[in-house]
Amino acid sequence: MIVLEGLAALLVAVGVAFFIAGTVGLLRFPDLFSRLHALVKADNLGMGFIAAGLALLAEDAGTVLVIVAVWVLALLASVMVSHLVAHAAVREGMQPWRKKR
Amino acid sequence: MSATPILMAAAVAVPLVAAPLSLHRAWAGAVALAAGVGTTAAAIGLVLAVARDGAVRHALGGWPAPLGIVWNLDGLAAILLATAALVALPVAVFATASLPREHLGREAHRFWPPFLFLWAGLNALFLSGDVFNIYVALELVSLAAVMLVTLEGRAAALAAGLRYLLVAQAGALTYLLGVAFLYARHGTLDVGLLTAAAAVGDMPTTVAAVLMTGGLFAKAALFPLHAWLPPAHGSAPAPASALLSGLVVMAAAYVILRLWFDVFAAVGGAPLRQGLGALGAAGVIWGSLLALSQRRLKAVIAYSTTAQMGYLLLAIPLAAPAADWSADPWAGAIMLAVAHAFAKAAMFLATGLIIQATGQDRIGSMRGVARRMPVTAYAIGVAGLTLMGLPPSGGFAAKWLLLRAAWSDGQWWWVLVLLGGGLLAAAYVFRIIGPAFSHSKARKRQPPRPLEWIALGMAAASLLMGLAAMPLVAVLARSGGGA
Amino acid sequence: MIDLVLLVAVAVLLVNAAAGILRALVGPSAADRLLAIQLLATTGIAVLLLLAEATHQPAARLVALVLAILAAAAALAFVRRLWWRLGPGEEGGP
Amino acid sequence: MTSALLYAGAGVVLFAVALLALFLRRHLLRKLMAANIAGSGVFLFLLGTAADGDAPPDPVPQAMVLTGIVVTVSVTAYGVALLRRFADETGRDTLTEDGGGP
Amino acid sequence: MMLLIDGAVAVGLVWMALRALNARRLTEAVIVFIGFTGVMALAWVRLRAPDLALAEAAVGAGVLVVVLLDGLGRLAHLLGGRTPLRAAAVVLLPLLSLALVAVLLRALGDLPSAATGLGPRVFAALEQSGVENPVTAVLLNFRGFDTLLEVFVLLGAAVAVALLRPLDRALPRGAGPITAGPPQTPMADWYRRRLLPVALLVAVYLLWAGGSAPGGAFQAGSLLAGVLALGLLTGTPLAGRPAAAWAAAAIGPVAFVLAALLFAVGGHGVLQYPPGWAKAAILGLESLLTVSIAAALTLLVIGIPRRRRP
Repeated sequence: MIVLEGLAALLVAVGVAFFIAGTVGLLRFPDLFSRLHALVKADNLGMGFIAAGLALLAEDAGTVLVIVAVWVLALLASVMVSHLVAHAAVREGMQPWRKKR
Repeated sequence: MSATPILMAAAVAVPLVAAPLSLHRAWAGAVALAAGVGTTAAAIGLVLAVARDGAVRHALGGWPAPLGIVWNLDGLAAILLATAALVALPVAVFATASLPREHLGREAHRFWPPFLFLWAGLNALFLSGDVFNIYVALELVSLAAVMLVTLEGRAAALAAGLRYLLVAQAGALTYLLGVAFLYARHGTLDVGLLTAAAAVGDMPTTVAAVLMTGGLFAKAALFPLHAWLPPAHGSAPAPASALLSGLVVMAAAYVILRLWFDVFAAVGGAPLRQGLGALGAAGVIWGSLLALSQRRLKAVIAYSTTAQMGYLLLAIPLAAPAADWSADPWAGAIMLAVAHAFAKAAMFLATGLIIQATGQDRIGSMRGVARRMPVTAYAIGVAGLTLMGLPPSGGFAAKWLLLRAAWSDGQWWWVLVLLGGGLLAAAYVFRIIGPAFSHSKARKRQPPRPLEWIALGMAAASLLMGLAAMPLVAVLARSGGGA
Repeated sequence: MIDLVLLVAVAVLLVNAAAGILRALVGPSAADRLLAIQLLATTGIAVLLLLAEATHQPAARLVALVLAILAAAAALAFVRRLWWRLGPGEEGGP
Repeated sequence: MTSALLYAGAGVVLFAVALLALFLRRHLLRKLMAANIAGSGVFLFLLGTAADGDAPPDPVPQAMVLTGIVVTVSVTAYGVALLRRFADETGRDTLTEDGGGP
Repeated sequence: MMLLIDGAVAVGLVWMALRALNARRLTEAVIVFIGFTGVMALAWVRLRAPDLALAEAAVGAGVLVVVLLDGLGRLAHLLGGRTPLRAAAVVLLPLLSLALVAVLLRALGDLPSAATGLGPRVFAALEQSGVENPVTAVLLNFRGFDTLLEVFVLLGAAVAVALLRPLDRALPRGAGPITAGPPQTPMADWYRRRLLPVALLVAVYLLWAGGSAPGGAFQAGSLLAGVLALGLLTGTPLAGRPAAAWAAAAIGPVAFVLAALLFAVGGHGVLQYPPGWAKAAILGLESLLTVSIAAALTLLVIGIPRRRRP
């Protein structure tokens, strides 16, 4: 039991770390595209770790199902959002950032 | 089980069911008129029931207060239900003939859904004995009222509607915060139980009283929160203005009176009550002065509403503790509200006819009206008698009761307000009616005669109410303070 | 014990989200503000899942589920209804 | 100081701040958002004062808040539609006013 | 720890509200406001009111988002800078506001600390109500009349929006497509197809669970409306006969009020369920109300059509 809880805590902690990484990227990266990249990838990985940790703690299969469903839906939404935003940004003529020489 | 609860349910349910049905373009008018007749029958049945059996309390869903919502049909509720019906039904008949001519054209059926929502909301409000339920009913009323204001969709009407919506929403939420304080303090929402519980009048209860009254001030367009009313009532089609000025404003003011009669009877000392009366007095004077300075016909009448609503607040400082609704100040205020509803509706309908006939909303449009549209001119004049408070009108009887209360209680300063307000009303009514007797060569389109008679009929009702004052007070006495 | 760990995670995520909102305030483009909303949505979902476990409210998972279903609505509405009307110049300034 | 009281206090602050903004702000969309936030403040207050330690809170205020949320959403959506029509008609997004009132 | 989290949520709410009300750009304000509704859902979970959290999440993240962003989009051509404030108001009103906060907090402090509410009475009567979720019992039984009026307010708002069409255009016969917007990517369509069945499943669950667990007609209906709005935004018009949308929006409220009347005529009180029928009646009414709430909210989202270009 204690092992399971320890593992869950570890997974949640890793997930939170990814969230923080995503926010750092969101704040520090130079253009919309890279910020999008940081946010969506890191946060969904973080969400996956947290969901996995919580699934370990779940008492019944129904709970696990709901947690997995939430994660899958959040993942789909992120995919959709990043696709939409990037697509629209390109159409709006937004240029990706390049290192200044 | 007796038929009274069924009648109460019908008074709310009939217009509610009819409202979505009236979305059907072809049925709308017929559905609305049928529903109007049914609702009116229910309202009159309720007055008769109260006069015969006394007040009735009905626990909705079979759950008595505090758990459930209680409908509280006393003399006051019955009189207001009947007032709503007897104003709304003639207005509906008027609207069927006038709206296709007046600006709405082929889209005249758009009037009916808001009309029915409004009526249902008003009836629910008058019956309700629960402060939260009153909030929901008020929201339904306000929503329908904004719909009526914006019916024609012109820019001025849309602006007035937006302002009205925002003020009404701010008022509703302020009222709701007061309800939250009451519930947190006393653990009930029922008006009767709150009356018993709030007898202490402590800090949270006082804050609740101020919040709820303030919110209702905005909804009732009472001074100093009246600025939204004239543009809103002035830019609606005539039948809509008649309902808004006659009934909607009265409904919010009624809630103030109901709350201060019952729940807040022990709240605040003389200063708070005198302050409310002073705001009412200021509204009477300021509203009348603004009415005097308007150029548009409808604006004069709309500002007059602000002034007339001010009188209702005078009941609060004049009321003796533990009186019933038939006591002079309360009966006077209620009678004034009812007489005003008929008079103001008549005035808006009559001016609507004049504006149609001349195509202009100006005081100058009144020229020559006495000769060409004598019935309409009479309607305005007769309704004006009530606003001025001249005998034998309902306005006179009402002011007489208020005067008597002020005099016998030694609060002579309110007597000055009553007399001064009457004089100012005389001034703005004569300003409208005066030009009617002058000659004018301007051509006027003659409106349909029956419409003129509807306006005159409602004006006559406000006049004759003064003669029926005693029976009215007798029905009001059928209250028993929530028993 | 594990409950406390989860609650600490909630607290850290909330602070993290607050930092993310700065992006909404800084911009510079309207799309950047939208990214902050997306961060908030993802964080909210994670926080709800954590709270459901830590405070023993299974219903909070349902709230997370509802949020996850509607998570793309803001972005969709933004891209389809707003952005193309704003035009690039409108929000592109500092 | 309990958590619930914290939320009730936040509700009061939200209400007052939003009511102020409702009067001060000129843009109509902002006014509508202010009305919404004021509503949220009232709702928080209702539930914050109804909570009772770790027991489930009083269901009556919960039902009141649910009703209030529905009403607020209805009014907000109508307000936005009204504003859109107004803007279509006039090309403006504020009310001209001589002062006073929202 | 809990107090820390609650403090963060409460402070966050006030901060976001201030940003939404005072941010320089309207876009920024709207986006922060959307975040605000999300944090409200967190607050409801913390206050142990999952029914409200569900409602706030379903409405705030769905219908409200689309209404506000769409409204903002239609006003986009008007977006100006900061509008100047009236000088006298800037000084006086904030002071009044501060005074209001002080008085209200003072009164809040004077409230009795022990719960005085109706909770015990609700739980005592729960067995006779026909449902096990106390909030549903209050909404559909003890205080059913509030809900009855409330669903008519929602229907009325949908009607009101429809009546906003210019006079030279007939009343809408129903829900048309939202056509404005850039060309659609196939991916959005793919996403919508996956999402719709999941949302339907969850909505049915919320409706069915509402009797015994958090959830109910409004939560389910607003979730459905949110997903329908999302679907409309992917560029898919709503199928079906237009008048059907209005019939769907009206059927729940009308059934509710007719039931109230029929029970009264049948010898029970107004809105009083006949003994033994409460559970069935509530479930039936809730199902119809879910359909109506979803339809009415969708009609609200669709709103008035764009102005015809002159």
